[in-house]
Amino acid sequence: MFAIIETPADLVKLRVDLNDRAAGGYVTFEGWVRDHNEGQQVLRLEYEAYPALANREGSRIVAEAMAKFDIINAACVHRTGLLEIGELAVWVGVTAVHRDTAFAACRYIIDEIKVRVPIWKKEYYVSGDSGWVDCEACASKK
Amino acid sequence: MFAIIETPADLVKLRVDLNDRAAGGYVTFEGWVRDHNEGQQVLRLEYEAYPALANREGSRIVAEAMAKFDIINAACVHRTGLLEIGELAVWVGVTAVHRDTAFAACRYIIDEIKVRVPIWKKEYYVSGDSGWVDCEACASKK
Amino acid sequence: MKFKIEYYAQLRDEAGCSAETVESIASCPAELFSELNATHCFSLTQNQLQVAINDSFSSWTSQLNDDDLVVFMPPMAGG
Amino acid sequence: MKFKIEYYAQLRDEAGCSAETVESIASCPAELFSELNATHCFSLTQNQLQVAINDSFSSWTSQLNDDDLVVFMPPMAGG
Repeated sequence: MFAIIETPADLVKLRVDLNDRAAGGYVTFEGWVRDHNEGQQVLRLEYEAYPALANREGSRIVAEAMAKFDIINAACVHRTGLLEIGELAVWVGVTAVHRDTAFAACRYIIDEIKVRVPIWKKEYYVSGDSGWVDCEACASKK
Repeated sequence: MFAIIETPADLVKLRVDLNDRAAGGYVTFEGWVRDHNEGQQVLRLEYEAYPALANREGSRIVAEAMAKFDIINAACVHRTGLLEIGELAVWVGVTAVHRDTAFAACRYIIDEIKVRVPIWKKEYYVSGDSGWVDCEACASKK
Repeated sequence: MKFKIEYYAQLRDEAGCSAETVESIASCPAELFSELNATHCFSLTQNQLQVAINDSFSSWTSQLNDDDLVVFMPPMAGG
Repeated sequence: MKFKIEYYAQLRDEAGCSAETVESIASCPAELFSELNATHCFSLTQNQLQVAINDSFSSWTSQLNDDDLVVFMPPMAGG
């Protein structure tokens, strides 16, 4: 399951939906809006998605993880809109019989989501400036 | 923070306690009671701890993770007593500026907890039998 | 041919609109982008962008058809 | 000397109690375990166990002192 969501994620429901009698390990990753980026103090973020393709590519990534790793289930949601410091931007959850594959699949999903899903973020800085953020892969090449 | 707990973990509180304005990544691991182990159908589990040493060693492991990895905070709780299928036995949560170290530290903590903290589990099987489970490290040597 | 274009993120800011319909003789996304760039003066160049046709990732040299939805995408920055 | 012993998991089941106080001339945990094993016939051998003295992991040859709390631990199986 992958979804672009416009309101806060229901973490209790996301977790219950993944609960499975056969699962021994459950790994989650949450991306939170942090108060700084590349030396600038951040006030809030705005996420924007190209919804049709974002949902399609996000679903493809979750399906790839299910095929690649010996896991039971996986899910991912990504927020759009204005987010304050500390708010959840992205959530990934994976269940498996053993923890090894749950960790690996969770990591795979968040890594792929960040570089392949058409979502962009604009940072609003304490200085009053704002700007669209370069992609993670581009930033690491600098 | 490490704690042996005798009642269900308060996941909302555990998460809020780790929330930090500087954190961009939050990784959790949960160990759930699963309905099978080594070919046997499991009805429920009973966890028993040597509390004084378990709390001391668990706290040491969390402190090691804080020292070894560039993370913001880490916490772990482990249940004792009778647990039904699907219930949470162990929880680890780690916050960091970036996700790399959050994943690595979360993995480190659960790996160490399983082999170093004096906690034991008894499995009650559908067959009517029950038995104390060999340690994970011992089982993998078989 | 007629194409529907959607803009996101900095491209939307620079185009001044989130969508437009254009008449063009462009046969592929590369030609179409070049035309639109002449109008909007985007700060990103073609090699920094990806393109989708009808909600699927496409190559810059794919054949365009009448009524296609074409989206030029800045580097992804989710998460 | 007098030692307090605590038992957990299968050792508790086999000892039939979770704690006992014993008088012993054992000078180290290895000697003490050997004595207790003669009484309780544990199914685990010393090399399968770890030992703690006064809530700290210890070696089998550590010096025991009067009133020490000694705990023999089966292989850990948390998580």
